[in-house]
Amino acid sequence: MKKYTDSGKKDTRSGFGAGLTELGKTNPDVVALCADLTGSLKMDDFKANHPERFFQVGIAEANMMGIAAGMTIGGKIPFTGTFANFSTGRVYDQIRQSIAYSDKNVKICASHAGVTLGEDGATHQILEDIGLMKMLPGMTVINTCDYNQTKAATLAIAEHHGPVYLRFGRPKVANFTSEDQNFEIGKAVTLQQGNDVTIVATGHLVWEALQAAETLNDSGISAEVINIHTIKPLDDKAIIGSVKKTGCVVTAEEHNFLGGLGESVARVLAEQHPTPQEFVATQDTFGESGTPEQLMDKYGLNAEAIIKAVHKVIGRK
Amino acid sequence: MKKYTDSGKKDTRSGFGAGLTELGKTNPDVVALCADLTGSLKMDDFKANHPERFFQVGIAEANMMGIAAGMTIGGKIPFTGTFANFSTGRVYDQIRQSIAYSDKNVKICASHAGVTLGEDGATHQILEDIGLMKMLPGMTVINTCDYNQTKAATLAIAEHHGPVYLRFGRPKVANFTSEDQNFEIGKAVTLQQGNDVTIVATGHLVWEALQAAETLNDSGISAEVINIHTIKPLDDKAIIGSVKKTGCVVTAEEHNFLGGLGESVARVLAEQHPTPQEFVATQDTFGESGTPEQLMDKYGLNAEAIIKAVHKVIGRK
Amino acid sequence: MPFVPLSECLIFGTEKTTLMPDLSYLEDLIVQVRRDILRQVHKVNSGHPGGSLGCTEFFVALYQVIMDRKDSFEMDGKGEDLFFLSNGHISPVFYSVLARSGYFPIEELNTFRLIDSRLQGHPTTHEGLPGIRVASGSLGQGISVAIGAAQTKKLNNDDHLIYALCGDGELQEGQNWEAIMYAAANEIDNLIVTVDRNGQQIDGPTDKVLPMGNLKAKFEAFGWTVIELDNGNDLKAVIEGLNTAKSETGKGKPVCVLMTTIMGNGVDFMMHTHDWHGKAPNDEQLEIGLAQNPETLGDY
Amino acid sequence: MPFVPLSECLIFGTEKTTLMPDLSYLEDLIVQVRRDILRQVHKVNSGHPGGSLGCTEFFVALYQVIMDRKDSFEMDGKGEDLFFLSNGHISPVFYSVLARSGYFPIEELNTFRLIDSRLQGHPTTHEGLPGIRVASGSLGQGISVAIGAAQTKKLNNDDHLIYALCGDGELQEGQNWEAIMYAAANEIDNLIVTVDRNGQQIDGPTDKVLPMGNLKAKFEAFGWTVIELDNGNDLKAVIEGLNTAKSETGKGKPVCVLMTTIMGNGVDFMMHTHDWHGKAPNDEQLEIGLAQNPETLGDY
Ligand SMILES: Cc1ncc(C[n+]2csc(CCOP(=O)(O)OP(=O)(O)O)c2C)c(N)n1
Ligand SMILES: Cc1ncc(C[n+]2csc(CCOP(=O)(O)OP(=O)(O)O)c2C)c(N)n1
Ligand SMILES: [Mg+2]
Ligand SMILES: [Mg+2]
Repeated sequence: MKKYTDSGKKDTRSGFGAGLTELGKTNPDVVALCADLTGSLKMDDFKANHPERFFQVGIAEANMMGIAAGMTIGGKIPFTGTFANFSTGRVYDQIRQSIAYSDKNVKICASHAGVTLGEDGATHQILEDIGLMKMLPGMTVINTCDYNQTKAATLAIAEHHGPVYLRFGRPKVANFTSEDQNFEIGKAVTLQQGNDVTIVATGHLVWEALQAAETLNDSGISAEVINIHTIKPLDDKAIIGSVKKTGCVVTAEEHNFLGGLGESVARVLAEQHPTPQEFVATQDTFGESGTPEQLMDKYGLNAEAIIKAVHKVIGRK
Repeated sequence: MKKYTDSGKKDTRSGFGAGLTELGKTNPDVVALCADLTGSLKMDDFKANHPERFFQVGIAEANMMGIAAGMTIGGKIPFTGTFANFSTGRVYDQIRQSIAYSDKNVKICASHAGVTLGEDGATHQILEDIGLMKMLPGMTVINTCDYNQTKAATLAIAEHHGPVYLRFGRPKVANFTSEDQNFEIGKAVTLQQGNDVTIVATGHLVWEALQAAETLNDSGISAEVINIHTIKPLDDKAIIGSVKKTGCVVTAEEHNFLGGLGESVARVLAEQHPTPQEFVATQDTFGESGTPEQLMDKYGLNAEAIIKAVHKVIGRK
Repeated sequence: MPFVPLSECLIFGTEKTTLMPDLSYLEDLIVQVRRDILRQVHKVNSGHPGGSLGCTEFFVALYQVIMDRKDSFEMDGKGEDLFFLSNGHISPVFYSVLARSGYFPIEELNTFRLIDSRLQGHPTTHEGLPGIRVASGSLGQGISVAIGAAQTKKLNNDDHLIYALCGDGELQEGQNWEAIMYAAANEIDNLIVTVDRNGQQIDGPTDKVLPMGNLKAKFEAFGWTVIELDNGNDLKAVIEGLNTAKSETGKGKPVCVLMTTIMGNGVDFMMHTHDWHGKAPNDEQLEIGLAQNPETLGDY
Repeated sequence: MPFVPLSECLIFGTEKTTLMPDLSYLEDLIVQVRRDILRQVHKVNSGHPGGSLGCTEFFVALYQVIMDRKDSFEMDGKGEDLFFLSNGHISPVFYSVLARSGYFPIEELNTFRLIDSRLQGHPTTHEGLPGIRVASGSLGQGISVAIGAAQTKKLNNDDHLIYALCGDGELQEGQNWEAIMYAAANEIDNLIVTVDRNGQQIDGPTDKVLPMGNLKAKFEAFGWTVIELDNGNDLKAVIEGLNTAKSETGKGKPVCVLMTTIMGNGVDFMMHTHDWHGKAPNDEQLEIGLAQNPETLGDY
């Protein structure tokens, strides 16, 4: 078993902030837009270093998406920043028409996704954004797992031409991927090799999946863990390849089990290799206030829930 | 084989209009709101008969959803009417917070769904609305197949307490379900019994599925056809029951294959009974201008496409 | 249900003159509500004290003097005035005033933002908390909802009023202007929308983040009656302003009260800055804040 | 690329005086564009003639006289003026004027709204049609996009202008007011937004559907310079109005042209009504419409 160590808890949004700071220095075409959440999105550095390339749009997310689309005309690469709910559901039609259908090179960067946003509660905790964005033709959808990966992804999406949705979060979580990683859009990362079950996890659930795999290993179950940071385009091959070996799969995401990663995997399997699958995800409920840990626990989004799902799905082989 | 006959092509939106007209007479609590598309939504009769219960909100769909939510306070049952795109993607966050999370008794009635909207093209042809609405906790999602069923559904949702998304379309299509049907929310309707394959179809694809089943029957393939008018709550039992018998399934919907009915069915099967499945749906592209028939053909949304999928999926058993 | 029954109140700025409300009691209540706000957000180290403190006088005036409310809560709210909070983040003041107006036990303020609580970070109907008729938190939606409720009142021949509060930064959301345009066009004249004009939003003063120009001119250009309430932290002024607004209802136009407030009012180090928009005081800061607002009606 | 090169034009309303544009040629072009509109929508029995006809003079003025355009189309549009159509449904006039300004073969108008065409029902970049820089059709998004393009021009030290057109009914969408507020706050003064004030929308006259009150007062309250162009169907007046607008750019404020037009202009039975917003003429009606606009520059 590979050993992964937490180099010190950090929030993924700070990984975004660090990536944006770096892009500010290295790529003069990068511009940043924010809808009155500069601090929450960790965009202060970029703002301070490049005031002329930072655009405060106030509390007007629809306008922000339109402006970002327009800014690409003439060669800018706009990064928009607000909470995940206001980055997607609030502005779906604007993204659809002015960005996705118009094929504009806009990077939609979304913090505070999922229940781990915590105390603000359900109105802010979107659990549908992966589904929303994955349905848009031409959109790339990424959900990173830790600080280092979020920073690497931020740098990578600037190089990729086309609309991107980059999803990250608020709480401090384990930082375990390598600092100097090369982020390959659309390429799944197999973190653990295993034979008994495949765990396909994204975002904050990847670390939980690794913890689960360790515990499972102790009880003699060998779990393959795939970090599926890119939900669209989905790395079908990696998933199918693994599932053919293990014969069952658990998907894990901080998202409603309807419409998200889990259903994408179910579809790929139904088309290519029908397989028992369990879904670690929220069960079609809104979230609520609480600490991130309490909510992960209550809504079944942690290593324990993954372990339970693994036992169940292995029993179904 | 049961025989279904088209009693004369009619548009589903006119079924909605007829239902609303009837509700106007029978239910004094029903109010209707429209965002500058009264004629397209066939709301003129209601407007003429009950001007005091008809609210023209102009081109402001977000405001319409909020007003509808507020109107429920004091006992009204608001029916909102606009195109499917502007009923969902345009106002996702408003529906999410003010209607779904607030559990308001609003009926979101959406016409011109899918590519069969025709010549207006992709900006108007939403192929993601089923996915958008199914991800909202508490939302009931219905996609009716013909005039009679749309009328029956319109009457039924007025009796159901809670938010409902009712999806229908623009073109004239076969009207083949019975005029005096009782619409049961959440209850799949098996239109044809069969043993070789299950076809789970919704909306305009139901008639196509029936045509496909006839052709298949001639070539010795016995297809079970399920009209899954309610996508949420999904009638898992009916689907699983049929698939256990047939061993394979084709889903058919006028929607992106990502996020819609097909993925919901794949998820149910992955959890309960992994089964080969093929997806008759648009393949993650935007639509375009054209006649409804041309588009159904180009985007693989007709009997022919279903037949092809059936052959393929039977080969995978 | 108000502690100071309406019938005993002097209705300022209108012809009806009744008894003087017990202002000293209400001033005590205001101080107590400030304590409740500080203690709620301190306990969970999250929530929004700044806007809450700035709107304390408004909530006290509204629930204790202005609104004609029923004793028990019913979602349908027939035969009474209703209030909608659009800027849901100032839930601490809303919860405190609701509790202290009898909607739910005051001790329940102890559960603010805790898991399994009815007192969610932003107000919601989802947990069945009496006093809340719609969820808010995602900004910009409340005026639309209030308009809908106002139109239902008209349909029901219920001549009670609808009140709503929104933030000034919140008015940057376009949905508000849809609603503002609609309300004028449809003569929604049983509606009073108050704007918490504290000049602050998350990233700084509104004038720096996205200058909104002359709000009065904007509302007037959109066909509303506008009342400027220049001291939104003076209880008497708030009562007078809201009564003036009331007297402007029923005249074919929706009514807007531009209420100037001081963000963080009543806690000196929180005042006049956006810094405390969404930040809780630490232990020491709490002590200072509470000392500036000594217990009056009893802590929960 | 304009048929009438800018250098030969009299720039009305500014100090620069050059030659007189060939108005008689442009009047011929206007009639020809009207024919193109009618023939496009008639052929596929769908599309939006009303708004298109009302804006014919505007498009001809913009593309033939006003804009400083390059000969070839590049998405980035550096070093030239750019135009964004927010009310995408009036694509027939846009396509006709684009084609007749050299962006694509005029015969391609034959493919309007047909399957596999670059001339989609609403303009799109998706099929690579030269002249289109963003999709529109879902209303209310174009001003935001135009602002973004205007800000990029400033970043690029490109002192060309951004033009946009939107419908009057379209202004009921809140996103416009977000954009209008933002543009003033950020002194986007290289932007000219024209409003097609035809007083009509789908369900009827704007004043009946959702009265929008005084649009000039609204834009002014939102901090824009407003120019009223009272006869938007008089070519000279349109050129003058747009030149006045141009002369108001660079002064720290965005510029709005409230252009009064007649929906369906130039085809008598289509005029002054919303009936032809989105309806095509039948064979007979087409004949009448074409007879009122005899061929000038050659049908496609
Ligand atoms: C649609 C939406 N966008 C962004 C936010 C995040 N947010 C919460 S409060 C706030 C600032 C609100 O400013 P204002 O209305 O002036 O309230 P104040 O800070 O004065 O209390 C923002 C941007 C939100 N809740 N909803
Ligand atoms: C967001 C959105 N809502 C509704 C529509 C449907 N629609 C198309 S044009 C139109 C009326 C537009 O009125 P106006 O802007 O005045 O244009 P005109 O009819 O004068 O051409 C409507 C409601 C749409 N295209 N987009
Ligand atoms: Mg404020
Ligand atoms: Mg108009």
